[in-house]
Amino acid sequence: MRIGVFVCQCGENIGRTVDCPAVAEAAGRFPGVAYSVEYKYMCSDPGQNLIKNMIKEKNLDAIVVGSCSPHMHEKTFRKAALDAGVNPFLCEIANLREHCSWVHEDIVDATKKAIDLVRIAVEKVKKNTPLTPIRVPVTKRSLVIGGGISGIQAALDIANAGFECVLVEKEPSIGGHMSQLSETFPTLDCSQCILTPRMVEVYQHPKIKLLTYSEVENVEGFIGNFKVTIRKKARSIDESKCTGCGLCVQKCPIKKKAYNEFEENLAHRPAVYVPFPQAVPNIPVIDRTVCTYYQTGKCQMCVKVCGREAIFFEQQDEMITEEVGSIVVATGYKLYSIDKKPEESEIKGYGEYGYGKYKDVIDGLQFERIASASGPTSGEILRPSDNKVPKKIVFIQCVGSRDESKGFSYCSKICCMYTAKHAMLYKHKVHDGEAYVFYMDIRAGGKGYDEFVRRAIEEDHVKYIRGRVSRIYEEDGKYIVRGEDTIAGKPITIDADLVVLATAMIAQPNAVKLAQTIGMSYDKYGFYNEAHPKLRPVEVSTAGVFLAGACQSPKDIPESVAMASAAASKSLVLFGSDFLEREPTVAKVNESVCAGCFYCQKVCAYNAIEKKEIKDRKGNLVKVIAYVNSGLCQGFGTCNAVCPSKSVELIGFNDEQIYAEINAL
Amino acid sequence: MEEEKFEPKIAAFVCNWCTYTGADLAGTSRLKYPTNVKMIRVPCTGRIDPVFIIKAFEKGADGVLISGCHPNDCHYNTGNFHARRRWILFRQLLNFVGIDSTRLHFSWVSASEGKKFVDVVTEVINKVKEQGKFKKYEKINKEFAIHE
Amino acid sequence: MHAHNTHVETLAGKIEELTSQSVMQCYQCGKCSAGCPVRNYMEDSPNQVIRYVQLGFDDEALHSSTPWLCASCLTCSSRCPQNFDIAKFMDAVREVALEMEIDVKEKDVKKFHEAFLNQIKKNGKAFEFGMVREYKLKTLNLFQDVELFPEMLLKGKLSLLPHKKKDIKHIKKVFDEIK
Amino acid sequence: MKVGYYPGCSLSGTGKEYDLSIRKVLEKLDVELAELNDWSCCGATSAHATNHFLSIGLSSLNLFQAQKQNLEELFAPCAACYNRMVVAKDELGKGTETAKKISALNNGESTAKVNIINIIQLFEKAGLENISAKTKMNLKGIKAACYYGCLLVRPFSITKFDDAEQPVAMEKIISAVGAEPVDWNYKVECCGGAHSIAHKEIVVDLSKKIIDDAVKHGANVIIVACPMCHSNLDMRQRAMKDTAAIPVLYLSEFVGLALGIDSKELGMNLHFTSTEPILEKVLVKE
Ligand SMILES: Cc1cc2nc3c(=O)[nH]c(=O)nc-3n(C[C@H](O)[C@H](O)[C@H](O)COP(=O)(O)OP(=O)(O)OC[C@H]3O[C@@H](n4cnc5c(N)ncnc54)[C@H](O)[C@@H]3O)c2cc1C
Ligand SMILES: Cc1cc2nc3c(=O)[nH]c(=O)nc-3n(C[C@H](O)[C@H](O)[C@H](O)COP(=O)(O)OP(=O)(O)OC[C@H]3O[C@@H](n4cnc5c(N)ncnc54)[C@H](O)[C@@H]3O)c2cc1C
Ligand code: SF4
Ligand code: SF4
Ligand code: SF4
Ligand code: SF4
Ligand code: SF4
Ligand code: SF4
Ligand code: SF4
Ligand code: SF4
Repeated sequence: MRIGVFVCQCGENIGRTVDCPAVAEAAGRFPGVAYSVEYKYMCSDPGQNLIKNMIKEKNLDAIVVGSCSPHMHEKTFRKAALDAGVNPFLCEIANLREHCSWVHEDIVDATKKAIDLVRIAVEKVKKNTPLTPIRVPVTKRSLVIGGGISGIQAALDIANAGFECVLVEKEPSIGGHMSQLSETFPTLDCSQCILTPRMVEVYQHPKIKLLTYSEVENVEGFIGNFKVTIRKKARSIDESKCTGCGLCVQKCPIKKKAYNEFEENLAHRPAVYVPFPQAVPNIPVIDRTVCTYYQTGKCQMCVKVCGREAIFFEQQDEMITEEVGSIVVATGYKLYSIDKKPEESEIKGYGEYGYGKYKDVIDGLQFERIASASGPTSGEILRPSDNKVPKKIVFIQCVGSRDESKGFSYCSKICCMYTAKHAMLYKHKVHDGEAYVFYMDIRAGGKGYDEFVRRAIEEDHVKYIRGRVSRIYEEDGKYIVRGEDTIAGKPITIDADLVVLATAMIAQPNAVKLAQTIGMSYDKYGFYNEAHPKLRPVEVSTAGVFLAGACQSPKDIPESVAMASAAASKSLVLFGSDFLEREPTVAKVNESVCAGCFYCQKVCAYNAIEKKEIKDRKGNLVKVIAYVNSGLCQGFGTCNAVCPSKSVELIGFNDEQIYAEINAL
Repeated sequence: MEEEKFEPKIAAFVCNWCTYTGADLAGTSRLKYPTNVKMIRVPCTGRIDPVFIIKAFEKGADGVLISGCHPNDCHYNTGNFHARRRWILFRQLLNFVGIDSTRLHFSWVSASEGKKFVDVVTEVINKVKEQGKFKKYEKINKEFAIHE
Repeated sequence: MHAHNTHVETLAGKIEELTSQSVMQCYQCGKCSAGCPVRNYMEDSPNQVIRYVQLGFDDEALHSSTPWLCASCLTCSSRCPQNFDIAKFMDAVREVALEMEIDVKEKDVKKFHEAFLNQIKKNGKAFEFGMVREYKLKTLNLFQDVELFPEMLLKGKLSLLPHKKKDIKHIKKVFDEIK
Repeated sequence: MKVGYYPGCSLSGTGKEYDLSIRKVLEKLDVELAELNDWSCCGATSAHATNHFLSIGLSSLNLFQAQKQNLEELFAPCAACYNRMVVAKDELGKGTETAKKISALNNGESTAKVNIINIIQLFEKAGLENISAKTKMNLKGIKAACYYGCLLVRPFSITKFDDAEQPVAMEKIISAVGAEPVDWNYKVECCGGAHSIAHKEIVVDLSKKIIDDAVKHGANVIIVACPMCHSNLDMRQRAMKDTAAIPVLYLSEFVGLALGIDSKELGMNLHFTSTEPILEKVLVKE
């Protein structure tokens, strides 16, 4: 074999701590290496041309590139090899940047290690064999999980491009948090007014299959070929008969037993309910935990009034399977709230603010409902305890976020903006009122955002005080807010009528479970991880799965929508071809030695190992051996590790190849 | 003194999706750790055959680190479960062939845990430094280990 | 204020040594000051004292009355979002100030602590009467609280002789260590 | 039940009645106290305020003494002592430089195993049901403001006791004996603590706010669990202008009253602010 070694300096990135000429020189002396060279930027066009030219000129049949992580440029260099006529799988990468120059400081040691890394790669490539990528067909349908603005946008983009889409929403209606908002920054347009038409469009779109009150239970398969099981929870209403007349809702005698989740518990709802008037679909559900019929067997008032005989008490959850080629995850966020604190969470709460104790210490979404024209106060700013107009209102930012001790250390990104919006909405409605905002920094980095905050300060005279509040307590119907103005260096006490805490956006409580179902990674807070923070922000490391919206990190609506469209277009890229090429790193059974013990079958998580009957020429069964369905095999190689007779090998990572690496250590 | 100069050789078998990427992140974040460790990338910890480890010791490693995704986060759903189940048995095997099983380290490092990767690697290196050079590999029953 | 302190031996460094926490942890949110019960008696707020140390204005921190007015109530430490133990920080500032023999503003507080500790050193237990007597002599605050004494004596709350620890050598050892 | 007892310096002086009432009440509740032999001062505020080593060192002496006596549990009635000892134990456990130095002074003794408890935890151990069952008096008309002060609940990361901001453990005891705890705002505000002598004006000011808030919320008694809080709230009432007099009782005195112990035996005649108004409200159970 004639191997070429190409050592990249990455400008200064590798060159600063690794003596690249020395590495190239040492590599040139490895057995089997016919040529070695170093260059400033291997991934640049001249760099790639260097590789291609040398392959031809020096008659190379395998190459090793010492550069950045294979996760970065393996594809680039495999392509260069292919262009020059070398099988792309005869190209190996030695990670000299992420695993060497960037993590070490001593030039001598780092250079020594770099030489070792190149040697390991050279030994590996010697054992590589030419491979051809596997072609699999693509199912040109998509699954979108979560029906907030992100999911809605992604579904519409995919459907409008002409592909089918299944939209799964766990609540009875789509709309997500945006449907709860009053007006939206930075333009102050009405949230419902811009959202409702989109929700209706989803409902009516011939290419969108909408499954509300449903959850994804299981995901099998892989990019281009996912098989998804969805649980459609029983609404206790026959969707095909219900006309959404709302009579059942009006007549249900249970009025006060359940809090209205949509109104953030500021109001009650009946046992049979539609989450909000503009809900899509406009079909009620029965909350079995409070309905008299389910509790005692009596009532049935709804049955009596429903002219369509749509009430269906015996309805059961239904399992639906869908085959799709891509998945867009758009499950959004939850607001940090002490009442709904996620189980086993580390959150310690804000006892010093009386959060959870005082009715008039509320969170951001509760304020949205109070400010909303369709909310419990019809848009009048009234405080929950006594329905009076608050004359002094205090907003506190960074509650639950940027707080190592009681919450989460990240910045929740949008609360500076929504607080400015809240203060502004308040001032617009209560002209003689006073609004104070306690903040640590104002983070308003978006188009028109800082101008928006300045408007709140300059035009609406909202008083911004830089400092965190330490304590709130009630005294004679007022809330005594004790803070410190760290700019003036003076303590400050405000007797407020209403306090709004700008609590953090946090991950959905079931986020981790869904991640595990799909096979996505997530950060320590439960937000989903993108494949690359800069270059692949809407993909996850599992191919064919894309992210949109606040499930990835706190986001506002414009960002969520942009990300949704990006995720949709990534799906569409996939649907652009009928077949998909996959890495040929799959398992293969050596039929002549396989003993048919099927240990391998037990450990294969993808059901890729099947039984194959070997018959002699007369048709008599000789033996039953293992066979790998390469369409299903994902190539993680446990079969290889457990096979007692080493009859199954993982191509690209077989024993021989790994031993070669170990030997070179 | 000889002890002080001893620079151990650590072989790390890491899965492509979590720990290898976590190590990438350590690099991208410019965190620092000693050069003693060299990584062999496998698709999943489930791919790791116990024999690899014996081989590594035989080839002069003073310590071995195995690191993959956290339980439940395996890129391949259950690969790392199989791996873990087998390790329990494997430790006994190691002792049997005369390798001090405390030289074998396991950890979970996810793609987002660059800092943890550095901590783990540094800790393993320090531990092995304390233990000193691994000298027993001559004793290993070669027949058992060879699979070439 | 003075220019940046360029000594290697900065106050920040000493405090980190004494408390195992870096003053850089503090992000100056002011929550500590906002909840401090004695904030209104302080010239510098607690977070300002931390700020002085962060920036190397060591003299300002060492001469500030704030650490001496701090009542060690731990309100700040228990609420700091950055898990910075401010009370411990204040302890350390005082400790360094004493060590450097800074002429502290709050002399009475300093004298009170000295008087208190002297009693422990002598008796192994706090002896209120002895302590108050010493404190009064030190501060010449002879008449403060005299109205309370007769009643205290009557109620048996002020004993004129100290309760003594029998075996006092361990106490001595601890005190010897800090000389 | 047997528990180690570290009275601390104040309990033989200003906090005399705390000691008296504790001993009486625990006798009734069948809790035996084993006083720590030849204990010494924990160093209080003055030690940690001026020298970290001194404060940990002084407190540790008592922890090691407890170890010598094989005590599993050490009860420290004074909130400040409790706090200092819990903190010292934590530091020893962490094996810091200070801890190492202290260990060297104490024959290599390095960690303290003894569990340090405050008076609320002691009553919890004795059993609220037990206390309830033994209650002889009717305390129905009594509205109690439970004052925790600073040091009982903080720092939460070390004390791990109740909620640092909205504690309720003391209220549960008050309810168990049939009195009514009031909801008020100054439960965990500081009274000025050790500044009583050097800065009397601060202490009077802060304590006045506490008392005013308790009165405002309808309390007719304040319950404390610390001799320093007691002397600041009880003794300093005379120096406060425009403040209604309100009795300040130790938790042990209050429970003692409920169990039917004579107020004099509990030392309630030793207070500076008269306890008569509260005694009038204590009725025999029918
Ligand atoms: C108080 C407040 C005020 C705000 N004001 C503004 C503003 O003025 N302007 C602005 O731009 N942004 C504002 N925002 C931000 C805005 O709410 C978000 O940017 C936006 O809602 C994110 O949309 P999303 O679709 O990603 O998530 P979500 O709106 O949270 O939608 C996620 C959907 O997925 C569903 N779901 C979750 N898990 C599952 C599952 N496992 N299976 C199926 N379905 C699931 C949920 O039920 C929900 O319907 C505000 C936020 C808050 C808290
Ligand atoms: C000092 C500095 C540091 C930064 N550091 C970071 C960082 O650490 N991390 C990070 O994420 N971001 C960083 N950024 C931001 C980053 O540079 C931008 O986000 C990114 O470059 C934007 O890419 P773009 O393609 O939109 O625009 P550009 O990079 O500006 O590319 C626009 C291209 O369009 C060409 N063009 C312009 N007009 C025409 C025309 N009429 N016809 C044809 N071609 C045209 C231009 O020549 C140019 O090549 C930094 C920016 C600055 C200024
Ligand atoms: S190939 Fe990788 S290491 Fe080389 S210049 Fe490009 S990015 Fe840098
Ligand atoms: S279930 Fe019947 S009554 Fe209720 S909304 Fe539907 S059609 Fe109307
Ligand atoms: S049966 Fe249930 S849902 Fe129907 S009206 Fe009665 S309580 Fe309401
Ligand atoms: S966005 Fe503003 S309010 Fe929200 S966490 Fe960040 S800085 Fe605090
Ligand atoms: S484990 Fe090996 S021998 Fe057994 S069936 Fe699978 S491939 Fe054949
Ligand atoms: S590599 Fe083996 S175990 Fe893994 S998916 Fe393929 S056949 Fe199954
Ligand atoms: S509360 Fe903590 S972070 Fe905030 S200013 Fe005080 S010490 Fe600094
Ligand atoms: S410990 Fe000191 S600085 Fe902190 S709140 Fe109490 S008195 Fe103020």
